[in-house]
Amino acid sequence: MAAEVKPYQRVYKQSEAEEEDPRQHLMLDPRPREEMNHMVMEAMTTTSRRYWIIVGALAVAVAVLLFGAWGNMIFTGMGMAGIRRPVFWGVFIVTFVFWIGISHAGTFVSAILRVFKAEFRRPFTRAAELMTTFGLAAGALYPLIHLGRVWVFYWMIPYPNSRWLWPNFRSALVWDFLAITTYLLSSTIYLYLPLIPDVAMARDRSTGWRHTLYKLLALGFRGTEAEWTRIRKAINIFAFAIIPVMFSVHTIVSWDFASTKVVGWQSTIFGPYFIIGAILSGVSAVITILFVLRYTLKNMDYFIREEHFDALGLLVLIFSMAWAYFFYNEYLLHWYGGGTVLKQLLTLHASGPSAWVWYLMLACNVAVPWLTLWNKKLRRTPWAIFIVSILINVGMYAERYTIIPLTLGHQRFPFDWGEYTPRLTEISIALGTLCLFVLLYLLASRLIPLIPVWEVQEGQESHRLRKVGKTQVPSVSELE
Amino acid sequence: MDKVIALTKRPAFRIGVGLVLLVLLAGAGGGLYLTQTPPPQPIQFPHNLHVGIGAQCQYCHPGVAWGPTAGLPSISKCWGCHQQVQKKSPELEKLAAYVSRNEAVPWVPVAIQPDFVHFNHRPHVAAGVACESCHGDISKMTVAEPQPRQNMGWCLDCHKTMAPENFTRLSDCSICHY
Amino acid sequence: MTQKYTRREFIKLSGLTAAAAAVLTGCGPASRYVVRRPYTDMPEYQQTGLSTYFATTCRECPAGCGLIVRTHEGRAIKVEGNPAHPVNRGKVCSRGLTAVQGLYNPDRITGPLQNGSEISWDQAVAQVSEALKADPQGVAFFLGLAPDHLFDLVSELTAALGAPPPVRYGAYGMFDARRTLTEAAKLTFGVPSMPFFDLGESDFILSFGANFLETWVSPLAYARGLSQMRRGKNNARGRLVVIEPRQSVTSGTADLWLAPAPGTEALVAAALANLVAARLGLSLPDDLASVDPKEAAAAAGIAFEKLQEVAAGFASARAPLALPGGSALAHANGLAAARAVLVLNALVKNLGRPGGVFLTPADPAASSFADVQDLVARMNAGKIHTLFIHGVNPVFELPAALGFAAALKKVPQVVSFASFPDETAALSTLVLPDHTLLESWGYQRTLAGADREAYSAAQPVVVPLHNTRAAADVLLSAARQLPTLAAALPYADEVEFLQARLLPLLESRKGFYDAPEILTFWSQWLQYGGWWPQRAGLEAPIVAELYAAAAPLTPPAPLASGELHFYTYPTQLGDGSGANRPWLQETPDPMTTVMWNSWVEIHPETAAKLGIHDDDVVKIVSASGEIEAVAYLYPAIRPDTVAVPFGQGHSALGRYAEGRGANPAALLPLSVNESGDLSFGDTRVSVQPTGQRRPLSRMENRHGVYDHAE
Amino acid sequence: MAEVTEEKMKWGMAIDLDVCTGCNACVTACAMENNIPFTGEDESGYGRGLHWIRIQRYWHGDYPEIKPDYSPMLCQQCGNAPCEPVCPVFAAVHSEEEQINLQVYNRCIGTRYCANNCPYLSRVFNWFDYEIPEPMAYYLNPSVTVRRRGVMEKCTFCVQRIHAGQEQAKAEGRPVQDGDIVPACAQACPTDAIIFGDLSDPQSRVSQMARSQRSFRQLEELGTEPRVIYLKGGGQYGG
Repeated sequence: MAAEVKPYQRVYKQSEAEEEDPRQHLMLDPRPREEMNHMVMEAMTTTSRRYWIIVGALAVAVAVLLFGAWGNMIFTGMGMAGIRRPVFWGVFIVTFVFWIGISHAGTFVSAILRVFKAEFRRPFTRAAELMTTFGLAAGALYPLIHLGRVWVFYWMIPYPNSRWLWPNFRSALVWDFLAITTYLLSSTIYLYLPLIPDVAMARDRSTGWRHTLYKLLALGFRGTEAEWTRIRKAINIFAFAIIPVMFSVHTIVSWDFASTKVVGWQSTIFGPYFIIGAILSGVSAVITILFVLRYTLKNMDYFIREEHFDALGLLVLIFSMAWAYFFYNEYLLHWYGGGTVLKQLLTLHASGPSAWVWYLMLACNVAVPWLTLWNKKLRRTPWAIFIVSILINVGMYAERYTIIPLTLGHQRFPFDWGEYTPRLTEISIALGTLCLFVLLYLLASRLIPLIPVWEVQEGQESHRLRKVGKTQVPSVSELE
Repeated sequence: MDKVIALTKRPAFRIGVGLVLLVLLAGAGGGLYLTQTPPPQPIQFPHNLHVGIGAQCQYCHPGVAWGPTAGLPSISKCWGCHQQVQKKSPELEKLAAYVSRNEAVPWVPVAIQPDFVHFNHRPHVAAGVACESCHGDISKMTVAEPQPRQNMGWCLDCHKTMAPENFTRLSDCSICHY
Repeated sequence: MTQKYTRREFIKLSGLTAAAAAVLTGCGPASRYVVRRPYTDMPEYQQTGLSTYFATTCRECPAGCGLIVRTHEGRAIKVEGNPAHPVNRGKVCSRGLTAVQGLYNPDRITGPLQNGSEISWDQAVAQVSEALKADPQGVAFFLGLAPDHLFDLVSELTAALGAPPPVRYGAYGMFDARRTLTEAAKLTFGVPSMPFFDLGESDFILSFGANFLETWVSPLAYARGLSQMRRGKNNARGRLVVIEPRQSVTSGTADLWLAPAPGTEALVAAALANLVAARLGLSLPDDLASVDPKEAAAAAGIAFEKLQEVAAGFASARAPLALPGGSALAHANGLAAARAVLVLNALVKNLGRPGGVFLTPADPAASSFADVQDLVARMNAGKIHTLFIHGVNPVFELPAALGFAAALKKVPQVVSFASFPDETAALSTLVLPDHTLLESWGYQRTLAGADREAYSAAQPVVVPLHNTRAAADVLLSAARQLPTLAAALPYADEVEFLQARLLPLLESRKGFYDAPEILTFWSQWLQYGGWWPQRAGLEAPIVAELYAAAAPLTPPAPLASGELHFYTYPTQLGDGSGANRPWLQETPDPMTTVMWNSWVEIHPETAAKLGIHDDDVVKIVSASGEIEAVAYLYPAIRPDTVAVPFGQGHSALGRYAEGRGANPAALLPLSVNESGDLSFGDTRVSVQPTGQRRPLSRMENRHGVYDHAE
Repeated sequence: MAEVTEEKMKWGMAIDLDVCTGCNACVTACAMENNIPFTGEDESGYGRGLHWIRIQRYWHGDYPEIKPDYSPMLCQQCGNAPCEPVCPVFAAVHSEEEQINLQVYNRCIGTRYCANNCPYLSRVFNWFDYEIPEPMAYYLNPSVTVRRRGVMEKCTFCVQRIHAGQEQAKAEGRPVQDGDIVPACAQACPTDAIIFGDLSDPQSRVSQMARSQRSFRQLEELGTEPRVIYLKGGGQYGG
């Protein structure tokens, strides 16, 4: 078992070794500016045959699994999915919530850690922000996919029309629609602002179409002091502004459920519970992505180091505990205060035909991180923490699955209880959006600098090793 | 990628794209125009002439007084007058042919609502709405012509201006949609 | 001359029309032929966009309920009940409602067929006329159960021809054991009549297996009676006690359900008669008095205290009433059971009183199963050269052991008048499709569902959809080609025959409307949907031979090991002819909520013993045959009994019926009781799991429905 | 012609469970009146039948004292309906005039949110375009829109009949009387267990039944203000 406590000495030795070599910290391992620029440019421009095969395969997968299945469903009917009375929402909404959850990664890692000046964030803010945007892009498809008549989706948009009709602003779905579009817009801007200096760097080091593209994106950024001041200010404003948007988005997603009359959904704790769950899954997904980047992209082992996995692993552990707290809170109060139907429902979650989903959720979200992530060595073992991060996202998917179809299936009239089985179409569409996400990420990895070079350099410049007595102590100077 | 960019700069490409857009636009415009033109009728019935000599709408379309549909006149109703009237025009000969074959005239309905709109003539006629308010100035048409922009806002607008005191009822969705 | 009777042709101008609630629109000038007329040339009673309503008679079962059919632009839209009709008073059941799905069924036979290939009606009529010319003893008619105009016409025809009278039988008669009931009425009251039971005025109903809410005799009339009884006078709610081995809709609605072992209903009735007689201080005939109530209760597996409770309630009620139903009568001792039940009524002196038993007007008696056996014997002996079949699907409805399909092969000319390609039509040499009920003329005597003598009128509400022709017209045209018959049947067509038959009604002057001559009478007859007297009134029975010797009251033999009682009952699919109505299939069965299939009801304890789980496919084997069907663990059936609904298991009848479920007729024996009715209640079966599983399509959740906390 | 001014109606239904036999005639009647498509064995078994009214049957007790308990379940036409606020496009909307819940098929975009939020589970969804082979489509009721795939539908209290009844009364210059308007289920119900009428008229049959001591409403504790009133069965008559 991973929980087995290793001899204390070894741990001690390791921390000793860490002290011995401060250069294992990225911030204390500076390289010349030009070399770093070159490393990032190289990572961006190097493509292998394998890369194009994967991109091609993913493109086909997106076309077939996502758009093919979706198109077929549009022309045939929603019945292609396994949803039924009383489970009117199934895998589509589960996956929707999942992607919206994933999209919390970027904002959390980038904005909150930026605001709190957590230095370890520097090399992977961009990777996380990209996850936000692409996760949202994948997730935002679902409100369309799950519509029975997607061809009239624009009726949800407020615009003056000949019918004298507006959307119903009392509906949580309209809030959702507005919140997601706001978040998509603001997270894209937030991705773009810190990108400008890097794009400018790339512009100066590329030719051909890349040069044209980067010239366009860099908006004429030359790196003058005035430009730096303004971009820093803009990033700062956005970092603060996007945090409430992020909280509101997942709160509103939770209100889709919490504001209804569905037994098991009516819960005042759903807002924070969903946010914690989203951050848990988002941060785990960042670990997953960083692992993949480190081993597939050139020069990444310099930027993404064990210390980053270590720090993110700690975050995951903390959020897993917070999630457990919310889960316990919600469960306990439902158990004590809930009526007959709610008790029946909780019993069925834990012992019904789909109880394995419930146990999978608890195992992946609580047992796995608690048993592994306290261990620093494990946290610093990339493949191990990669597996844990995947398991947590499986657990979070199971959580949403429990909350949506398994709860809808057992409502107030036992006569009408119904078991839901996902069908090929919805599984295919769910996988299709995963492929879409990966495809977008793969393409983006060759189009924009995945490492915010200026941020890393800024960090390295502000870090110094100072000798205090016998030991060397890293010190950070404030730049702003 | 560079090749693609170069391709987009060639005039032939740009003209081609322009042509495709033009065709699409023309198609859309033509489709819209077609929905607004009267459909071909078996007989070029001159409404203007009949209204001109003082025939009342309800003489041939009596259904408005008691039900949802106005109805179309039977050949016996047409013939009731026209066997007395000279029949020199080719259109009247067509009518005579239908009568001699004892066949109904396959009129094509013009003023139709979609399936999910339940319109009833009777209350409108009872409330004193003139036929021209919806069907246009029939005295200037030969065959009936579709009226443009008869959409939901148009219905609601009239309901609101004509009977503001009854607007709660007249704007109830179920008045038309069920 | 002949005025034309018109219907507007259907055109696609839907969507902008709303219905008007004009009930009982007159039906235009009295006439007989329906013709298509163009949309713009409408009859004066029809307005564009407004619906027209026509009164007619339901023929989905033999009860003869009155219908009002809404038609719109020449299409039949919706079946509604005729509020004036004495049988159903504006109500209508699932079967009647789906009549339009019969009319517009995509699998109808569209024209006359000979051995599967199309022929003209002239050829068809010539063939029929040819058949009527041959030896009259070799001509046989097999008609459905409804006492309608066609039966009268055929009776006239066979009498004129010198052929044997028509056999009139069907699954309903089999399941209700109607002959046993009329025989018992003859035994007790001296009149072989189908009694009418006045449920509405009663306050204590004791039903022995009469599933009068679903299929028994006249379900709508009796359901209305139950409603009146329950709502009671001055809030005095009446009570319903049902005694039958398997819980049906009727016993589910009952205040008390007692489940006797199948075959012991006669004993229970006799025991109750003893207890009631003791309470009222009356004496009983010897054969009934010899039954010991305690022993009878033990034999039936019912607590004696329960019987005492029922007897006390029955004896002390203001207007008690006992009903003899099919599942009690379809046993070897069925006649004794029926008599015991009628004696129960006689004991409490409810004969001819409100809330009691009445005699219905003399009704041509339906045939018994023994008569059908006789017909089959003649077919097998090669004595029949032409068999006409109308309104019944014997290959499907009769027990497979009877061998009707095999016997059909021995008949050179089998003429089927079926509207749908059913199992019998598939084996017929000549198929001459009749109109469906919404396209045809006719009348029907209403069967024991009305508190007065009533004739129900049928008229076409739409133009015949296909190249079909009324069976009566076919027979009349054929008869006209034979000089002997032409004189005996001097009717030009079906309508003339109907009018001739209605003349006595007009002359009796008993109806609620009067007319100087037949055409005026005819138009009112069509407008009101029939003829009946203004006031209720039926003959009161007189106990002629209460103490006469009766049928023996032998209890059934005990079950052998591994044996179970077998029970079958008609559902909303009726005699099976409803199986091609998709909405009848999709309407859940009231008790099991199963749709689109048949099932085997097994008590959960029995199933556990046999190793059978819910939705397992099981094999049921009787002495006569075997079927496979899906198990439904049914908590409201005796543990020693299994039940299979009747109506599914078609091998023909179109896309909605074919290859669905199982036909329990394969299991039924050929034994008959004293009155000649099939004693299918005595069937014994064994049940084995097959190891397969096939979830039934049901509306209920399999786990949620048992004693949930409210 | 003077139009009769109408009072605000509150359509309501009373279902007397004491005389309801669970026969399902209402289910068929509703389907035939409202153009409800049939879905076939597999689909209906998978909870995709489009029954606007269904009869819930629970079992009470154990053999031999077992008894089914029927409860016809249909849209309760809530005064405070959970389905209405959640619809993003006002397809599920309250009729101020008739005081019923409307489902506007041509506005519905098929989010199915209303169906999740209906505590009575009385909404059904058109999972497909259901094929009705020729000529069976001839019996379709022209007064009721035929729904296409992807829209929600539910019991309308036969609003087409309500409008027809009002229209008829108006044309005849008289107020609507109790019993003029009958939905298909109540019309068919063999035991008259279903009574329909105006709850705002204290003299109407439905109002009288609603005042019965046996009356209760389904899931009343949710505050949905159902307009369908149930009368307890099993002989539990109040004093």
